[in-house]
Amino acid sequence: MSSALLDVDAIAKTFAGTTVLAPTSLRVEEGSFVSIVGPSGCGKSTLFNIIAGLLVPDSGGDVRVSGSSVLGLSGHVGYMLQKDLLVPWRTVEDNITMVARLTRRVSDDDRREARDIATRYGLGEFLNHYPKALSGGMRQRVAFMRTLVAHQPLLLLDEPFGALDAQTRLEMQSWLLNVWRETGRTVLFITHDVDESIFLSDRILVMSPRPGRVVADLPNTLARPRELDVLTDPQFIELKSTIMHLLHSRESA
Amino acid sequence: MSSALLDVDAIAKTFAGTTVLAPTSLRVEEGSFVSIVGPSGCGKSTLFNIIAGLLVPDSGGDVRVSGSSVLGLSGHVGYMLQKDLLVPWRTVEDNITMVARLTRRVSDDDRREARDIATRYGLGEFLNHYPKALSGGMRQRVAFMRTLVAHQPLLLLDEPFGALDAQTRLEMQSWLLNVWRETGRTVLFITHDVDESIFLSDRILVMSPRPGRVVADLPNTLARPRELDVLTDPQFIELKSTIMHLLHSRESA
Amino acid sequence: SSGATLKSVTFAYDFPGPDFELTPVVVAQKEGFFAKAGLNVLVKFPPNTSTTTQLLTTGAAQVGFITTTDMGVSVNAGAPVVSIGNYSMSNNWALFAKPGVQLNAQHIRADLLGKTIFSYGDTWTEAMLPFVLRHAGLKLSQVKVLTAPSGNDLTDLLAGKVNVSTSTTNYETPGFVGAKVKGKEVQVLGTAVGAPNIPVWVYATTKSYATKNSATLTAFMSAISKATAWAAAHPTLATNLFDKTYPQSGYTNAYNQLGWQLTIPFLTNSHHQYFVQTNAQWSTLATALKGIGLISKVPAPSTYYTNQFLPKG
Amino acid sequence: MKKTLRSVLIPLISIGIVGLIWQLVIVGFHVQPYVAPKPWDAVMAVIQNWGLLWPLVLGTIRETVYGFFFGAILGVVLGVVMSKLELIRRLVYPLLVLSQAVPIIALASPLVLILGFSVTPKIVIVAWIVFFPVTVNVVDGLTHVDQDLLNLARVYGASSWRTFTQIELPGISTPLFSGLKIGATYAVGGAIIAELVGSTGSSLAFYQEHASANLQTPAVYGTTLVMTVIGIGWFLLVAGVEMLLTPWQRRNVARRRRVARPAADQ
Amino acid sequence: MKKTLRSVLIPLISIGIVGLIWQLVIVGFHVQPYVAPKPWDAVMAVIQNWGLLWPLVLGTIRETVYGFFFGAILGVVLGVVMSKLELIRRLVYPLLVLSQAVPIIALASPLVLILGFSVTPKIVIVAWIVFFPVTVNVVDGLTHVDQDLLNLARVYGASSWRTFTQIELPGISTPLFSGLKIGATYAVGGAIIAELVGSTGSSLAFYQEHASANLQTPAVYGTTLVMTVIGIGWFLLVAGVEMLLTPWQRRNVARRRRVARPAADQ
Ligand SMILES: Nc1ncnc2c1ncn2[C@@H]1O[C@H](COP(=O)(O)OP(=O)(O)OP(=O)(O)O)[C@@H](O)[C@H]1O
Ligand SMILES: Nc1ncnc2c1ncn2[C@@H]1O[C@H](COP(=O)(O)OP(=O)(O)OP(=O)(O)O)[C@@H](O)[C@H]1O
Ligand SMILES: [Mg+2]
Ligand SMILES: [Mg+2]
Repeated sequence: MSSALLDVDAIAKTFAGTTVLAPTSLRVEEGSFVSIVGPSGCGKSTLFNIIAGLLVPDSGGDVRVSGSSVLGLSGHVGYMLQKDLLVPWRTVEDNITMVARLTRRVSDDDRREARDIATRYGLGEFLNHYPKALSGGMRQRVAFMRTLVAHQPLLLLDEPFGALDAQTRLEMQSWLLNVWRETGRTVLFITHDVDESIFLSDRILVMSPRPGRVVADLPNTLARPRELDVLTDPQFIELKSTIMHLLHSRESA
Repeated sequence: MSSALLDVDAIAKTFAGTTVLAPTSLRVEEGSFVSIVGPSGCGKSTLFNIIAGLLVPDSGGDVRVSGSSVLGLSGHVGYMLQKDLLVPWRTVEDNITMVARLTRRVSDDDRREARDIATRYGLGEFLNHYPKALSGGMRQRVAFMRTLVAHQPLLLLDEPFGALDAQTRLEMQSWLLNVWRETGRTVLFITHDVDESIFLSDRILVMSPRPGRVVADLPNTLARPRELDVLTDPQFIELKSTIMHLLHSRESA
Repeated sequence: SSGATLKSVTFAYDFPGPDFELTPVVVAQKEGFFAKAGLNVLVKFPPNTSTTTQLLTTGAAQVGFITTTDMGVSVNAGAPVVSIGNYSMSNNWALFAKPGVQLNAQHIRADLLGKTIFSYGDTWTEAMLPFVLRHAGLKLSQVKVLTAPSGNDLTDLLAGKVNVSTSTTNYETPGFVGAKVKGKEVQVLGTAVGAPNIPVWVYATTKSYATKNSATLTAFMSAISKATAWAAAHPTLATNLFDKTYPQSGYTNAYNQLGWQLTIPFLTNSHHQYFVQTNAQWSTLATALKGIGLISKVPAPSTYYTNQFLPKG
Repeated sequence: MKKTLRSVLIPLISIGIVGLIWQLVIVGFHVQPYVAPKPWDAVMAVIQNWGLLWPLVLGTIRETVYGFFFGAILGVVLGVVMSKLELIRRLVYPLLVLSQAVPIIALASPLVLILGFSVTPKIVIVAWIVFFPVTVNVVDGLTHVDQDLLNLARVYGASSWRTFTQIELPGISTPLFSGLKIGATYAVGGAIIAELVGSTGSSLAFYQEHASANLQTPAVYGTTLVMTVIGIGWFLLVAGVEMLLTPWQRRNVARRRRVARPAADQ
Repeated sequence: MKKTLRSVLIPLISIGIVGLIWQLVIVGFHVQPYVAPKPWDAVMAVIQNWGLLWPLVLGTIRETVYGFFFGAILGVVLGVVMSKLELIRRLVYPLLVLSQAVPIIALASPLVLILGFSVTPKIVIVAWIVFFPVTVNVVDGLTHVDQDLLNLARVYGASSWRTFTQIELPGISTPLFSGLKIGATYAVGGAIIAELVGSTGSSLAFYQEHASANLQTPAVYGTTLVMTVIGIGWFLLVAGVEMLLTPWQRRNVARRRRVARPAADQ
């Protein structure tokens, strides 16, 4: 038994004869921030779906959270899916408190929290808007807020900031880092932005093209807190070029 | 009368009392590649929707294509919406030929073209898949292919590569540039990736936060074809910092 | 004679489907009585039990088969119809109880007091029931009348849901037999408990058709007269003929046999006459209908009928 | 205000047009009053006999209302159960189709035999007619609820009940209300058929049947008018409730900040 | 293969169970044969009279099929027109509700008077019953078709017809088929009512009506069985067509590369 919060053990997934995810193992220590990068269609979202209990992997593997198997179980992660999956019949405020609404009674505190963060991050005027009246980036922020206020110790974030402009993205990133640091949560983070992956995480997992598997597990020891000037740090640049190289060498993989 | 292909003249949009787009004018010369960057919710997609004829702007403005007004008309642009709007009941191949299917009889040539580009850009094994069995990045690529094979002289692309990894994104970018160069099309391109906007375009329009308006119209004279090393070109770096500055100064805007 | 020279007459029945009371018409068709009279008679069934008058007045049919109560209300409503001959000569409407249950003309009051009486809601029952109640010394509130136009009286009766059902003997009895219940049915004729002895069904036409087609109607009544006599004389053959004509009617031969046999006695009066109508029957009926508020005024009995087309002799 | 006026006026106009055509046919083809009445005579027949009709109308409305509610609830419950349990769906679906393929009259008689001549069998018959379109629409609706939204509920371990109230029920609002509107429209017809199969005392159906047997065509058509008005009213009521309960279908912004906690959140 | 077997077996089992319960009730409660027959007697009544019944059954099926097709087409056309033209919708909807709120019997009689006793009024009545659930579902479905997909069609200036065939029709497949399945189920019942009102002599409905007057309960219930089988068969047919026409609902990958151009693309 290890002390890893999440222990993915030889998980594979085949859809109708096509192997999408080759047997993949990974361990995530409690409190760490791990990014996953990899080419489109390599099985990143599939991996998240399996961890979250939405998909059942091919037999043989196992997923353990805090040591106990959660294969096919759910309720143990906060998961922001790749689609900004807002509930069309709920306003922004109600979408942010949706997780509470799905699991227990929504309290006044929940509401207050939702209103607070929505106001803090630029959606204060849109609390009563339905999702269809939001821009793409606004939808993504609402989905992100919903995931954060679920207060789960393990967060799976699938390209959470893909539709955000640089400035808003920075705000969200620093908010996420704050929450992560202050509440000791564990984060698994899919992104296509290599800078982002280095900027945020302790470890970066690089996946191969379909059938996906982890081809590199790169520790990132850049000191925290990291400011924007970290982008010019030699260690950063080296790490980035390693990752880029791994990603670009895919034809030969 | 000007020789601009697209002439947006004092377009504004108000939703239920809230002005989303301040009166905005812009001209796009035939054959040029113009990027638009701006904070989330500033009205970029709204502007595209108005140009494409999906939304009617507040009275007073006008949109002209090749000199004639197209206000509230449609059929004059190829438009890739921000959502990867695939048709759930069509396979990948049939989604790519969807525009033909919507306007005329689908020819064998259409089919062949669809199969060719899908195969060339990594979707050859998925020609008969329905969209629900695709990854986020694959969906986005299908939507992009559909827009390109519509063969419209004026293309509106709303964050077409947001869900793609670096390598795939590069492939798509160079494909787009090839098509643009070879067929003399005109491209209006929304992106949150400032690097991308500089890498691709002749001009970059920077928009202010809601209510959006164009705060800067920056020509980009970097020589083409641009290789990846352009990222370190001083002109590039200067342009990038100008844009970043404009975007970050939004609080004071 | 060949078909081309025959005069076409459409005959509208009183019920949406065929049953044994149609036997005389079938016999007249199949045994050639109509043809010999120069007629080609086509049978038409109405969409529901109250449309025969409308079939006649709209010209969709020329001769019809209807209850005398329907005649009463039709004339009252201004429909130009006229009865040209009784089908039955007396009133075989009766009250029925489940076999083995007490129902007797002598103590009808006790037998009906507080009981549930089934009615299809037909005008005839509505007209007759007040006579019976008055005879029994009962008020309407002292019995429970169940009206079920789409119900089935026999099932309700046998299942014990109602105590008394109302119908005519020729329809109710074969039903009982078909149900194979033990014991003989218990019935009390309406005429034994105060109901007037007037005919239930008549042949009718419109006034304008009667004026312009006197010969045709005479021929029709003459043929029907012969056919009725033949059918009464050869009940088994006649019923078989009916069954052959309407094999898909859903009725069994046994039902039709019994039904027709039970009909025969009601077709003639005490003078062994068919068809002949009287002022008395119509004024009694009209008075009864006025009594229950179905018609607004009692017209002269001659408004309703004519005997002019009856076969002579 | 103007919109409400229009949504009331236009249907009235269309009913007016029907009345006009009716009037023209009667006059133009010299239709005799005992065949079909003029529209105004039919209306008058209702007004003049209103004292007599009113309790009958009330009776029919009562059967319609109760029957509709039981049918709607049964329809939703059956639909939910069938969409959740494949085996139950396969077992029960043929029976449901059976229940509707059988002519109502054929069913009504045994039902009256079992339940007696009270109001109960009528409510049962109305419910019997109402539940089916609701069930079919709920089953088909639930099997096509957005899988991603269901996944959202699953991720957070939402109970079946909360998944149902928060995701599935609002997710099928359109087909559910389609089914309810169809059911609402049928409810009156069902009540009328049920009344024909047996009533002690009077009923609207029997009033009409009686008028028909007595060639009182104004009363016959007048009664039909009354039944129709009940039906349209009931349909409009359901359509109105749909408008009220699904604001996100028509609005971009919720009407106002809610102060009290809505019941759905409990 | 195994799946097909299951999808046939389970409904049969459920029908078997109903038969068993029916048998138990008859025997257990000593129900007399004139009230209700044993199931096997009902089946025998069908088998023994099959020669007589078969042409009647064929007649009913014919009315059902024609009526269903006309009704379905009318339902879709009306639904489309009403969803496109607000004014038409407001004008016509009350009339549609009216058409269904009026008891069919009340309508059937005048119809038969007008159209005569041919097969026509029966087809009209079946169509009359079938179109309504289709229309309601199509109208509600079309007002909720994915706006983004419609925008896609608009961007490229697709004609109304292509927008309809390519986007709207597949987009409403679920509610459309719900409506069709409801209609299919009602079609037999409608044909039976129509036969009762407008047959010259021989029809399945009359066969039953008279068997009922005869108290031949095995024949009555047997006929009901036959009607039900027609109804279930028709329902299954529509459900099967739905399966065939909407492969994307169940599959991740289209069955195979198409060689011939499908008709929908023309
Ligand atoms: N139907 C609507 N009703 C009300 N507000 C709307 C509606 N549609 C869009 N908006 C608002 O208009 C603003 C601009 O939206 P738009 O989608 O154009 O932004 P954008 O610049 O594309 O942002 P992003 O980068 O996030 O996609 C947003 O604030 C949005 O909430
Ligand atoms: N239901 C399914 N049936 C068949 N194939 C599927 C299904 N779901 C996913 N796939 C395939 O699995 C592969 C991996 O998909 P996944 O969504 O995990 O990719 P991803 O790494 O998240 O890609 P992206 O970066 O584009 O989001 C893809 O090739 C996809 O087509
Ligand atoms: Mg993904
Ligand atoms: Mg946008």
